[in-house]
Amino acid sequence: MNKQITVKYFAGFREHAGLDKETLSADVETAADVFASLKHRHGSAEPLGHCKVAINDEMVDWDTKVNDGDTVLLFPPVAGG
Amino acid sequence: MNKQITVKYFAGFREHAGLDKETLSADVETAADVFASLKHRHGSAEPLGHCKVAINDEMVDWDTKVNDGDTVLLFPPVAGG
Amino acid sequence: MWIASDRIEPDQLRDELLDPAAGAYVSFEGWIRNHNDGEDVLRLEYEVYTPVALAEGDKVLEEAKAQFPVLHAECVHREGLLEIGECAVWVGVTAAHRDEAFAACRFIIDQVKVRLPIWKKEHYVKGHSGWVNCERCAVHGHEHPVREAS
Amino acid sequence: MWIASDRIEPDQLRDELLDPAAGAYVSFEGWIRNHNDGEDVLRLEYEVYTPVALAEGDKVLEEAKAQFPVLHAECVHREGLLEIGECAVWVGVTAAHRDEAFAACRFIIDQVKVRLPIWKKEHYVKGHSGWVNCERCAVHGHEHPVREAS
Repeated sequence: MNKQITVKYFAGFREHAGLDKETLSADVETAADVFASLKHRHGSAEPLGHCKVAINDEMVDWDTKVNDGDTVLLFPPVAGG
Repeated sequence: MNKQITVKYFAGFREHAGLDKETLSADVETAADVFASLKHRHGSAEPLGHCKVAINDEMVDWDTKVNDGDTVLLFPPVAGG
Repeated sequence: MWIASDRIEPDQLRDELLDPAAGAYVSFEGWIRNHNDGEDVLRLEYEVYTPVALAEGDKVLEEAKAQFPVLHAECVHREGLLEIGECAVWVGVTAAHRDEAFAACRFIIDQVKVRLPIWKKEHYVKGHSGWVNCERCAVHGHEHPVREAS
Repeated sequence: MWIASDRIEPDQLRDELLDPAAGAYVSFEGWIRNHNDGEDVLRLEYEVYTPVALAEGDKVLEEAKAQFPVLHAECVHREGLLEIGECAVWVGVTAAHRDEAFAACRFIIDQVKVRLPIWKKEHYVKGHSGWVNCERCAVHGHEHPVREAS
């Protein structure tokens, strides 16, 4: 069953996607599914473990389930400091 | 043969000796000999390795020879910082 | 944890950690270097996703306090455009003794660099620019160039 | 190496180490604690034999620069009477990367504490006072009480 998911892109992902946010309706189970289904947007060839994800402003693991109405934040490899 | 040695005491050694400096004429070979011969002054029961010594403002080992006219600085255990 | 859009003032931040029970204060600052990975850097741009950066930063500080017997620990990270020499991140820790102050300070900056949603784009003297890769990914020896600011 | 009879100003000392090639700045400060070894401390008195302290401090800084690829390293130690909360010793190190800045800063303070002819006398709230024993001797587990200021 399709879920309505808002996705936000950051840094390199945002530049590649050409937008910072979009809403999609897709048959996805986990955060990793969202990442995989949006490869054409973020364009990342990084191993998943290099990137991070948050759901509704909570950092989560990639195998976390997404629910209808969730906002999924896709973070490219971070580089603070 | 006796040597003329100026000895300076610091911190606890100075307080125990009741003076900061004196000149003595003694038959001493090394800095350790000076320390041992002045035990009644500095009063230290510390192992020699806990204390330090300088000759003419140069840090030296306890087995360094003293020469006639040298100034020997007797340092109790240090505690900077 | 704080995200600052203005200049970081280390001396003011330090003074907020003063404590008569503290015998040791250790601070770390990350400064913008004029070179990285063989390129001459002109300036740097930090993008921060603040809601999560603050929450994750506070988590790091709590972890530090739980692991090491420190009195105070704080961290401030800049966002926006920074010039060469500017302070990008500050960490300050006070403790009774220096062992734990050093250890906690090191722990905090290491974690902040790899866990907070913060990205930096380097603007090079030659006119191009690029997002800098994660330090941990770089250390793990993957194909992308090793780039670390501090 | 400097011996200071007036207040140490960490922010001014830091600014002297600024360098566009530096990506990391690590500083250590030793502060006067209000307690030590179970006693309430009122104030502290540092006795420094300056000629040898300066020479030995410079040697420590040179050793740090030889061992670690740092850009700048400096150390200032107070002498005389200090009140609770005052800064007794400051160490600042800059380097391209933080690994060596942390390592060199730690090396310097560890060496300064056990090699320089500096002694401290604690004045206690109860009215008595005493010379503080060497940290290294204390660590080595000799009979005298373990006393360390930071």
